[in-house]
Amino acid sequence: MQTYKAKRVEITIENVMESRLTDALRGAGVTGYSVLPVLGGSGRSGAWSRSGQVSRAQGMVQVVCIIKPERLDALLDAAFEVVERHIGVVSVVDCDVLRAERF
Amino acid sequence: MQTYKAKRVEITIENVMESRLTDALRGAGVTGYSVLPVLGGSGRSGAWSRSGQVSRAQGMVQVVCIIKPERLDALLDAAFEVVERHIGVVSVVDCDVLRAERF
Amino acid sequence: MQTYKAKRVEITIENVMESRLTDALRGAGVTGYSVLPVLGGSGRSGAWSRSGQVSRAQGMVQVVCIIKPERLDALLDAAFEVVERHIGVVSVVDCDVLRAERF
Amino acid sequence: MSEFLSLAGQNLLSPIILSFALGLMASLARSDLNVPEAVAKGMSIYLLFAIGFKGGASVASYGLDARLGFSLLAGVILSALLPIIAFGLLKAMTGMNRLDAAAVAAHYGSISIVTFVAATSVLEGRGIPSEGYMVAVAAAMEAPAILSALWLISRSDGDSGKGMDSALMREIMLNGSIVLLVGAFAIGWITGEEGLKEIESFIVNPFKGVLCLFLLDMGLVAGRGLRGGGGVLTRGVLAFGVLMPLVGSLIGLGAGMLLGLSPGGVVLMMVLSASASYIAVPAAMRVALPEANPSLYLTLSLGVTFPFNLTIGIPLYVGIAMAVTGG
Amino acid sequence: MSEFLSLAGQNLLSPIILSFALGLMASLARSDLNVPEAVAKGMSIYLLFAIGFKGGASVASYGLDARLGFSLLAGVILSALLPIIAFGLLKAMTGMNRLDAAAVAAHYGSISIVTFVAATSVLEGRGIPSEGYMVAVAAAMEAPAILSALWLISRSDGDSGKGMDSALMREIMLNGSIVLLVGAFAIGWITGEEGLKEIESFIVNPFKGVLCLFLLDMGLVAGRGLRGGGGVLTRGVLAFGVLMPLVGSLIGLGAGMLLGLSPGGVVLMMVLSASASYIAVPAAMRVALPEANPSLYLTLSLGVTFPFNLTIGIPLYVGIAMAVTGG
Amino acid sequence: MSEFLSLAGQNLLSPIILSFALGLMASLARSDLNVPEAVAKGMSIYLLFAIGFKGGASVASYGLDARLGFSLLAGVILSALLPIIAFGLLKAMTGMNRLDAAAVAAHYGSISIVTFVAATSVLEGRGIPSEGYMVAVAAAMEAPAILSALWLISRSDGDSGKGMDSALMREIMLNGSIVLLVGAFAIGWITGEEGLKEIESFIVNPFKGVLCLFLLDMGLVAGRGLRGGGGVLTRGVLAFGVLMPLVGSLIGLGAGMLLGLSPGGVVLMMVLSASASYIAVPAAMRVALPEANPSLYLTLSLGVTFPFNLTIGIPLYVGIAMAVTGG
Ligand SMILES: Nc1ncnc2c1ncn2[C@@H]1O[C@H](COP(=O)(O)O)[C@@H](O)[C@H]1O
Ligand SMILES: Nc1ncnc2c1ncn2[C@@H]1O[C@H](COP(=O)(O)O)[C@@H](O)[C@H]1O
Ligand SMILES: Nc1ncnc2c1ncn2[C@@H]1O[C@H](COP(=O)(O)O)[C@@H](O)[C@H]1O
Ligand code: NA
Ligand code: NA
Ligand code: NA
Repeated sequence: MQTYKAKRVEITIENVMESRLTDALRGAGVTGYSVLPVLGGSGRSGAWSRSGQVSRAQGMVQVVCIIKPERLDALLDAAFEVVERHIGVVSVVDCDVLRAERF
Repeated sequence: MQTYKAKRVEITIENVMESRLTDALRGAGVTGYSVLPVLGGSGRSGAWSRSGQVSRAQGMVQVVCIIKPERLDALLDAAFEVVERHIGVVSVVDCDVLRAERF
Repeated sequence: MQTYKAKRVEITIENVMESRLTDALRGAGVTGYSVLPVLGGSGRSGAWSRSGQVSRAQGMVQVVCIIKPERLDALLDAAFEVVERHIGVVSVVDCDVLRAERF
Repeated sequence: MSEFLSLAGQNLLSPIILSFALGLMASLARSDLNVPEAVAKGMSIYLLFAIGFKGGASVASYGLDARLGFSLLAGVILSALLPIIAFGLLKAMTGMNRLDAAAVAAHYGSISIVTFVAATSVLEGRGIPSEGYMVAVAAAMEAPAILSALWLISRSDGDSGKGMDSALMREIMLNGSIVLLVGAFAIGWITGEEGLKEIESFIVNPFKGVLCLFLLDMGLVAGRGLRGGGGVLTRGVLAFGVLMPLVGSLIGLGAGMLLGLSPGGVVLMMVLSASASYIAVPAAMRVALPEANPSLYLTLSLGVTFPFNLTIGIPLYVGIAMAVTGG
Repeated sequence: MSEFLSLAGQNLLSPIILSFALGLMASLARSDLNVPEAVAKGMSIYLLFAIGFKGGASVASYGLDARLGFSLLAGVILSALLPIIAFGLLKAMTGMNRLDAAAVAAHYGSISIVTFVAATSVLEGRGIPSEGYMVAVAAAMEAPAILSALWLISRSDGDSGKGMDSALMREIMLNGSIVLLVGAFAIGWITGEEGLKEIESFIVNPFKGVLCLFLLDMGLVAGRGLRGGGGVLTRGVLAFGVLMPLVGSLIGLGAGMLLGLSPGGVVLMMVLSASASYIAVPAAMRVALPEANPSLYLTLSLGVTFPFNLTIGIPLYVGIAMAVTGG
Repeated sequence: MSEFLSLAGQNLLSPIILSFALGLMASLARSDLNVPEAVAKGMSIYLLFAIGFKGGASVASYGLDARLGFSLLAGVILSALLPIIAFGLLKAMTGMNRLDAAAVAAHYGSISIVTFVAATSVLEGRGIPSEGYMVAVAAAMEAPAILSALWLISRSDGDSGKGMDSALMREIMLNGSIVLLVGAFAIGWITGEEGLKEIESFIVNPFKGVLCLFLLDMGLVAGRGLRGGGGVLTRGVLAFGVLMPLVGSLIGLGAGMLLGLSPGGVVLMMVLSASASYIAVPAAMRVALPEANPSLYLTLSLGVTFPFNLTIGIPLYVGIAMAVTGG
């Protein structure tokens, strides 16, 4: 099966920043992304868990974005501007995709 | 720790196609997979979100499948047949796994 | 944008083992991880699904952990000790991250 | 006429409709108000169980007349027939391609159980009795429309099996809401008056309140749909979304009269024919006709026809049925 | 006998049992009907809170007799003892290895709170009073069986600490359902009659209806378990799943008589002894004995013994207890 | 005094408070008892809808006096003013940096709707009437505090727009709980007595029971917060968490007297001023002041001030208001 090189970017970010991030991604020409729930975690700012909240102030989500390699820099710049002052993690992996016309 | 080369395939696909995809994967000799929820996303067919539905018509899930490299082609062929007419994304990443006897 | 090499470890493990795993990870010097829900799956021990349970005995979660490459071995040793007798999958992917000081 | 206006006014200012309106406005204003998916699903399980059970218990009380069989049959025929009419209207009124038109048409043959529930609640409020077995008719009308629409497509493509396979067939027939509705109907029938008394303070008393919260969520969802998919609503499409329920209701009226149903039963037959599916059919269309545009059928069904029936349709159908049956 | 048959018939045709049957049939027929995990969890929190609270309030009303202490003690002993009997039966009746047998045995020493709840609802329906503190006995019986089963295994392995560590011990003793049951019992006891009146229309009136929906979900889950794990049910294993609750109930009968409980209390003691855990114990077994086969114990407990107790067991135990105590 | 003590004792031993205590103890003991997020969200939607609706229906019954407008205005002013006082106290009593102090201060200007609900339930239990429109005042007090706190920060930074943008502004004003509370209030007002009767057995009867389960979850969450974030509670911070609600309540008392509210209305004004937000404000702070430490404000608001108000505060405010108004 014919596959194509792409980049898979995963951004773990606070709930409250989700729409700001996806707006920024769209602004950077990203055509598609998926949002996955995160149940809990731990980092420099301590541990948290989705069931330990009454507010949506603390939860996080993972935004996954598969893009053409040449778009990576624009995406990272846009994402960085949003996450800069915030907690969260950005990672990039090389991947192969089917149906390259989609990205 | 001893690790082994493998492929990690992630297929984002509509809820309604989940059982058809996993049937096809089993048919292609895949011995294991996990299904992760997706909260929302955006693509060529517009944006959607899990809380914006009364029906299961629109939601998506992510099927993750770790396999031996030599099985990749059979898996992709099987997956492609299911997703072909449908929306969704297929990506493949190189990975290392513990306990190779499991795959 | 400046990125740094890192490892992304994903451990799919039973609910009941989650706190034991994260304790072990912390013991191995891991500073951060995220826990993602898993809806269902299939493996050598059969198929399962989150909605097919009254008990938390069967569910699984995915613990994702991004670390500096030099910490990988300690992490895998710690994780292996927990998953050894249990079902579950451990995979490692090479990735690039922003903000290396966080890992 | 003035009676209809007063009924309509009364209906529009009920907690049920206002809850829907609140949801609609909140999501159009882009508030982050939302009902968790699991809670919405839980409420819909409650509503299906309650409405099915009460229907069955009422059949147990008032006995079964021979009309049940005929009514079920009528439901199946209506469900299969309405998509063909809808398809014709769509080709005449809109520029939709055959695929989209067939997918939309399927929704209008099938039914919206929440519209049905809202109608029973209006009937109860006005003290108009209806046949308990109408919930079974509702269940019978869910699926045939899908087959009908797929037949419409396959006819033109010359590919008779297109889209439909046995797995999909089973999924449609055994879809959760049909099974729950029919199952609860059977339980209500078997346990009767006495069974109802045991669980009355769960399925009867709080029913209307749960319906309010459920409609709040429906309003939120409809609003989100309109915000995202509103672009597909050309004038013709919009007109179809209002005309088709009226056409459906008149055909339902005829069927109800032919069957000799009570005035309340006639209303419910009209409502079932007028309403459009937004659960079972969209899911089936995603599997069978993935190339059809879901924005079109979801926006029409949930964003146009559902609110139309809820606000104007139901009091109108009640008014017409009362006038015609002299009830 | 004829009284038992009529009771059994009545029980089988109650909304509660029929809801379970509906769920079971729906999932065996592979319908996609399902109750979201969060909703099922929410209902179980409701049931535990309500049953605990009502038990406590009843203790507050009728006073506490000296039997509470003895009953708790009896519960602990039964829970620790029954696994040993179960283990013996399993070795005799089935070809199970020691590990699987011990894991299964643990389930039968512990209890199923939903079976208990269903039994109290049958007792209430028949107007048979019972001791309010039986919910405390239920809580006391959850955990000892686990220790007992781990001891069975360690004895043969000569490795006394196997599987059990202090974290697991804490998880078992402070597991959510024990804490909620005991806590609600305490709240009911402290606030008494008056507290009950304040929240009666939440925890008393809709109780049976919620139980119906919860059992619908249990049926769905049991059916899925049977579909996936039915293969493990050899004839011997199946026979154990029916025999063991009978054996347990007779031992419970003896304990209840010895303690001098009321007829209703005797029934509940029988039910607790006869029922098998499917929440706390499976989770503990996954941690402590991961090599044991979960299909075996889940299918037996949830797919065989639970439906057996719900349908045949409870009316049988009521019949026996009434006959023996002359209640 | 002795009356206050008896009221406090009575309050402490109510099912509501004991449910909170159960949750708190369970999570401090690290039990795995937990309420699914979706269920907690569902209960909070229920509570907001019910309290809003009942407030509106009561306005419809008893008519609207001119005080509504003044009360809303007073609410806005209190909400904007209290953060400035809180900020001053924090600088005096603790070593907090300006950013953390402003973030904490915002919480104390805004309100906790569950504290408000608990207070109305205490008032009802004692037969003390209050103005139905106090729920609208509650809604009005949610947001101004945030602007006030951001102004405090920008003043010192000389950067007037810091943290606030129009998207955040919209999110705050249209946040789900404000929209639901105000919307339900409007529905209750429009449909009045009659609307209330239709859904009474959903929003009135089971209300207190749902509140118990919701507070159980609040206890669990507060306990988890204390376990994780307890370290931030220096003596000064802790003292602030108890002193600030007292200060707030007295200012609320003054406002209530000035407005000429009924004794019950004065109590609610005190409660609103005394309570601290843990939903809307934390979310806004994460967006606008991400560098402020969330452990600080969440632990204070949810782990200290909320339990204080629930247990000691409410009966104290009732006692004071009764004494002062002679009600
Ligand atoms: N190394 C990591 N790997 C995976 N997730 C992480 C990592 N570090 C942080 N996170 C996630 O990001 C959240 C915030 O991290 P932090 O900014 O370090 O407090 C954590 O609670 C985790 O959910
Ligand atoms: N580039 C992408 N990266 C991640 N997820 C995507 C991407 N494109 C599409 N998706 C997901 O797949 C769904 C359907 O995509 P599409 O077929 O482009 O409409 C979207 O709503 C996303 O959830
Ligand atoms: N190859 C695989 N790829 C992804 N997930 C897997 C794989 N194998 C097992 N799993 C997950 O791990 C669980 C237990 O696997 P097993 O130990 O093989 O029964 C499965 O139910 C899946 O959720
Ligand atoms: Na229809
Ligand atoms: Na037992
Ligand atoms: Na305040």
